[in-house]
Amino acid sequence: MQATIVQAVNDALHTEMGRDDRVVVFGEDVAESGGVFRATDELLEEFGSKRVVDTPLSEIAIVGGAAGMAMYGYRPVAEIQFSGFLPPAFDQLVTNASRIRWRTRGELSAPMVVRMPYGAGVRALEHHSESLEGAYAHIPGLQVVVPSTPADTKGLLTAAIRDPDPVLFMEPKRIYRSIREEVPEGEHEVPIGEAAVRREGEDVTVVAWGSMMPPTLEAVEEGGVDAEVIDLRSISPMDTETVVESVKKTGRCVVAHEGPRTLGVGSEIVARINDEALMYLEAPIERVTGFDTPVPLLSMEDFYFPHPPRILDGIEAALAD
Amino acid sequence: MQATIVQAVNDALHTEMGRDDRVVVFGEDVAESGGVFRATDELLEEFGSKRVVDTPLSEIAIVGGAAGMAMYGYRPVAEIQFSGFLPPAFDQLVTNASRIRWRTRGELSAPMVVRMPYGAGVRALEHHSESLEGAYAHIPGLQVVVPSTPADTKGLLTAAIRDPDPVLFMEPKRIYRSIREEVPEGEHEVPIGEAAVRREGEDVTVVAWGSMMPPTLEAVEEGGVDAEVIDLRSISPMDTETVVESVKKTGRCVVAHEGPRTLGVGSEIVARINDEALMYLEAPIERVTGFDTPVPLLSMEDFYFPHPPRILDGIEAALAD
Amino acid sequence: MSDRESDIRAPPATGDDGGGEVRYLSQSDLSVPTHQIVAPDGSYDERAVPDLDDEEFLDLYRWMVTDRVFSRRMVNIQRRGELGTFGSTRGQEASIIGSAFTLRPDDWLYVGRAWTPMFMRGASMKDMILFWRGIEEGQEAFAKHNSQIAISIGSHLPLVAGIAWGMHLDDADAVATAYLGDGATSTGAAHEGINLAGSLGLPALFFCQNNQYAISMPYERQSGANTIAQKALAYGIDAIRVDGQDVLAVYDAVQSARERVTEGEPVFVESVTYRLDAHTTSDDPTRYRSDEEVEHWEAHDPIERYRQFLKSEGLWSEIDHDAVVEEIDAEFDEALAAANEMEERAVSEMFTYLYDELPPELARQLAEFEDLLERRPEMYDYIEHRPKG
Amino acid sequence: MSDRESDIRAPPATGDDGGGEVRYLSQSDLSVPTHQIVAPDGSYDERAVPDLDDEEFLDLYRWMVTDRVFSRRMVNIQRRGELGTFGSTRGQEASIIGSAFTLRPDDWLYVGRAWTPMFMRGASMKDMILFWRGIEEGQEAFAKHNSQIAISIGSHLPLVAGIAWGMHLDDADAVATAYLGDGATSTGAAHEGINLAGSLGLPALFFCQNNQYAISMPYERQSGANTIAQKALAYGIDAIRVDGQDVLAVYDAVQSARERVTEGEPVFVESVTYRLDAHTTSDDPTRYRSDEEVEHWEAHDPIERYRQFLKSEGLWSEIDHDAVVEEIDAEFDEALAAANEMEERAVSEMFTYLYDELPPELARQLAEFEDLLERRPEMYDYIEHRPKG
Ligand SMILES: Cc1ncc(C[n+]2csc(CCOP(=O)(O)OP(=O)(O)O)c2C)c(N)n1
Ligand SMILES: Cc1ncc(C[n+]2csc(CCOP(=O)(O)OP(=O)(O)O)c2C)c(N)n1
Ligand SMILES: [Mg+2]
Ligand SMILES: [Mg+2]
Repeated sequence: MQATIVQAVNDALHTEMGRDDRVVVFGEDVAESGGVFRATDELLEEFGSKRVVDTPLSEIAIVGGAAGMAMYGYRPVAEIQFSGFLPPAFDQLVTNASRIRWRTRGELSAPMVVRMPYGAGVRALEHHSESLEGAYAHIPGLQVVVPSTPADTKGLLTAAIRDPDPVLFMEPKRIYRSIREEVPEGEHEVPIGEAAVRREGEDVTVVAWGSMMPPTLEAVEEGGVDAEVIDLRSISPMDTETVVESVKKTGRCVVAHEGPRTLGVGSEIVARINDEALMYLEAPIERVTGFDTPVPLLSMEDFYFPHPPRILDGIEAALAD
Repeated sequence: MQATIVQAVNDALHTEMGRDDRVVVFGEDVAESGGVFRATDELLEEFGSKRVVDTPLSEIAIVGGAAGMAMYGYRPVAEIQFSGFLPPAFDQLVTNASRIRWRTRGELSAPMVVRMPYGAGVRALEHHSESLEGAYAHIPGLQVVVPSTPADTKGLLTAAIRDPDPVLFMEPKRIYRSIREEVPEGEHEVPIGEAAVRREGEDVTVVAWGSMMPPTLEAVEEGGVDAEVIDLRSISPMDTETVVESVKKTGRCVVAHEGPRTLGVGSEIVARINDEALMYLEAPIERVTGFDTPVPLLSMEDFYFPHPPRILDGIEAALAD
Repeated sequence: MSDRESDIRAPPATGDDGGGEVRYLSQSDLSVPTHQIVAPDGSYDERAVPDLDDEEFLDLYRWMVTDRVFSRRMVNIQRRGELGTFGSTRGQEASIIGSAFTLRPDDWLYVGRAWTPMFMRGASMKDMILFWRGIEEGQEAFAKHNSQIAISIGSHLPLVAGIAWGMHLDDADAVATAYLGDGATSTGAAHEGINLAGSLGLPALFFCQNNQYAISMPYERQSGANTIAQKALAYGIDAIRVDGQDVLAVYDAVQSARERVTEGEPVFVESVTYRLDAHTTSDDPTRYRSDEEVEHWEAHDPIERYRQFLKSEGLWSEIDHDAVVEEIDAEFDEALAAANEMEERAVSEMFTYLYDELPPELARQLAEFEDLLERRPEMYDYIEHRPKG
Repeated sequence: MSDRESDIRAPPATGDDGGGEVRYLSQSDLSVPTHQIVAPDGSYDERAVPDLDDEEFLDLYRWMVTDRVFSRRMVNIQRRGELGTFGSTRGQEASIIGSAFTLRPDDWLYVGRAWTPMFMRGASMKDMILFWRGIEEGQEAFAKHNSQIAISIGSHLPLVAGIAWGMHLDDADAVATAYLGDGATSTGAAHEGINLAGSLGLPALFFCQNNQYAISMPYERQSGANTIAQKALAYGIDAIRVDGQDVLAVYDAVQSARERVTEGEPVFVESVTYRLDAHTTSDDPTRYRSDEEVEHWEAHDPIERYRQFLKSEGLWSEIDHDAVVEEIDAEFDEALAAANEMEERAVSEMFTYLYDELPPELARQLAEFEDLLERRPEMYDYIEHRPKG
């Protein structure tokens, strides 16, 4: 079936709710109205008001409630309406969700998913544009997954729902509807923790994820560069091996992401390449990222996140020396 | 005067409250009882119950309240009792404190300090041992400062209180009382954003901060290494130049910190060295850090944070290749 | 402890139930009156009318119409693509104007769904258009009048408590006011902010517009509490519940509340109202509420009700409604034209307002970016600099 | 909206105050009864005594004594350096035991200051010693009995709401119970968790021990609310306030509450009690409260009061108090000995319980660390492996 990313989210939820009646979907405006992006459309109609629930406006209760429900044996898939509204629940991630298994030495666990649209570029208000995966992936015990294609979205969300541990599932809302591709019908799972090589190449390795994938591929195309393009997909756990092997081959690397540069995921990738492939590097790794500022309000937000020329500039810098 | 770190905190608060009556201290148990570590001892007696205030058990209100009070014109110094209890207030840091100036284009600002003891090793319960500076330093607009000596503690806390923008001041509680040194009487300011070279050397650069400084210096001593030891002091803004210049000289680098490795501050240091001094590196930079797990409960917490032999091991690895 | 002054705190509570059945404290035992002055049918008791002069009565009307016209125009330009998004306040005019009319310039104000109060405090329609177009100068302008708009729901309550705390330290003759919605009451931030004000006795005024919905979520499911006013009991704060379609009642209630607040007691006001339009221009309310319900509330139009009052008072003749609307439309036209004049801003704006002094890393990022924009003008193929949101 | 069932939500509130003065809803109008069965002087009304058999009456006593002895012993071994820190429950025995006595094995329980309930549910004193020694096996053992201890104050309330939500989905014949302190009520997490339970109608029981202090902060300054029970009105949840020094009243109240909860209505119970010892062994309470106050509460010892009751009922003769204490002391000795047997644990424990499957980076960190420990045995000069906390 042909689907966009947001349709793939919806399809994964339909499929998994149909397969496993422990899966419960909740969040603000997800039931009656089907979600502000319609990601949860028709779930209420199909699965009823016990399994598809509108919650009060309370992110702490949504994330902490999901952890409790998961401990009890259900498979909650909670929605945070925009990534800018996850910070109120940061403590529930750090203090509870990520630690249930660890704290009880495996006696209990929290198989839960928190999904949320992230990123700038849809002309929304302040706080609707954040990409703070750098902070979330720093939390031990929390998995962070970011798909970039409709098929992966379905496959990774499915894997996240089935995963025995908590997953933060960040959906690239700027490209929610801009890509349409064939998505497998029925069950479809893509393993967490495995990067995808989107394009093989010899001269430079380019790592990106989520909404940075289309501009990254465009930059490579545009520049006519023989780049190996890796879609990281899982931020945590990270598929270090795929990245490192590629860099060993190319000797050059660029990381493109939307979040702030300092302590962004790009820094961690640089650090891991340093650990395992430093002596293969022929040039500094280029980080093409959002700036160390909040995302500007909508009139200037386009300046904030990397576009193909900026990514290409990074690639050329990596190729230069 | 001879003082420990916690005494230096107290001294800075006394001095600054005496100098500027806009300075107000509050938090849980800071007034009547003088703080669980006595960091705010005698402030109530000296400055009265209007300027030294016990708050309800509410970290969101403490941090957000400090931002509001700062916007209004005061200079709040709020205490979070242990760093593990800052996550509930993460949103007030991300959404408010760090953005007041930016959001209002300088019309308002939030000159506030949030101070808190951080780190493991004092045999406390779960959540009392965190070092999440990696997540906080990722927040644009928030300064993060970590002293390691009594004199710096006084000087940096003074600078933080006087700074026109918000500062998260992380106090290394494991060494709160273990170091005693001469601390200048009266006003004493150490600028934020400048690292200190604790020891000059030629063979390897070792970067650490806070409670990692004593074991780092011990490791260097123990190993008889000609290391340049840098106390970063400010995590954000970071004194990249001092680190980079040193690495250009030594060609080798080790970063030691207590927080989790993935997306810890060590990654950012590696990334910045990559940006500016990659071609000077003769070996991979070693990150000697806490693990990507929560800090174990007290019976095993000593395993978690780096000790001199582990740091020395990192130094020797950096020197090996 | 009921005796908050006793030296030794109260002994183990003495049984006032004589050892009988377990007795529940229940909201069903609570009677929460709703303040109203002008009834839906337009009738009122002369003696209850607030002591305002004719010009003030007329001002209330003009501001309500301003609110309505402004919402209409904004929805309109949004549909034309000249605005990112907008949240209309239609239906809430009495609630918004009646409350904001009581505030003084030294008061601080943090709002959710309420835009005209900014105009009442000196900001311009242009500033508000800029805000909704995502141009930072909007918030800058509001800040000049001790006002701000908070987007993250509930996040401003601790700030307002902190501002009130500052006023308390200052012995300022002013109040810090937070507007919040029914949805906001569920947030931890609101809880902690209001509790702080209650426990320290801060001069904070909480004005909650219960417009029945948080996007699609009806208030009945937002909380088990029948009224929002009763939530104030959790903080030991006094509360007023008021008919939010009755501008005089809202004014009267908030005026009374503001006075108490200046005496050092926070007050919580619940204003029962209704959002007639969509949550924002991106929302489709037909998915979650019936036409019948909306029509029902259309029939309780607050402007209409106030018009009845003005007629009864013989003040209506002093108003040329069409002229008022025309004037506001003209003001809006002018504001829009001025907003459209906005120049593209320098890219450095993204960086320079974050800290008092630009730190080295940020300076480096800015320099790199400026250089890039110069070297790669094709960047502008991807950048929509949106002075119109 | 007071009529939560109406099809079209209530119209703009009709004035029931006849257009008069602004009327405030105030806690001073609230009457919050406190449930008590045995008065401080030991008197009681026969008819109010809960319907328990003799063995159960005696069990209540034994458990209270267990609680007291356990606290005494733990404070003791902490002073000897055999424990990191400990929070004594002395003074709160009636509150803790009366409530926990009502719970069933399928119920879930998340506690703050309350340790004996874990024993009542099947965990051992050894498990509790391990917990306070910072050995993860403690929490593992509690989890086997659907119980956990939360350290971050207030953070467990959303979890408990989530567990109750699971029970609701399951139609389970069980309740999810959260114990919390007076201080915890100020947290945003508690607010959101309780509100969720109230809005969805979840089978959650909130048992708040108002022991008058959050470390040094007296309840009067924790919140402006005179009672904690009244905070339940903010969620539309029914509440009971109970004399926490009267074990029968606590039992009666929570028993009643638990029944209601199983019928699908969350209930909030405030138990008014007092912490006689320090907050934890690291705390010095003389800094913030008077000896006089403590003596006053010592005179309201809950065990003493219950003893009076047992005497009046002719049950006291069935108890050999000294033997009971001796037995508990023996149990503690045994537990301590068993806890002292704890082997040093493998360093891999730090890593292996985080995820179901060890991810590559963590496996790498573990391997590196194990290698290091082998290569550098001097590491152990710095590591105190603390099987005794
Ligand atoms: C913390 C947070 N969560 C979610 C949102 C998304 N959101 C925007 S407005 C809104 C509903 C607000 O309802 P209410 O407080 O009643 O105000 P109203 O819009 O009705 O005026 C939601 C959920 C947000 N802005 N902030
Ligand atoms: C979120 C959080 N903030 C601060 C602390 C430190 N702390 C531990 S116990 C405590 C007081 C708790 O008071 P209360 O809820 O009344 O429980 P009690 O100790 O009286 O049983 C504080 C402030 C904490 N554990 N968690
Ligand atoms: Mg609303
Ligand atoms: Mg307490």
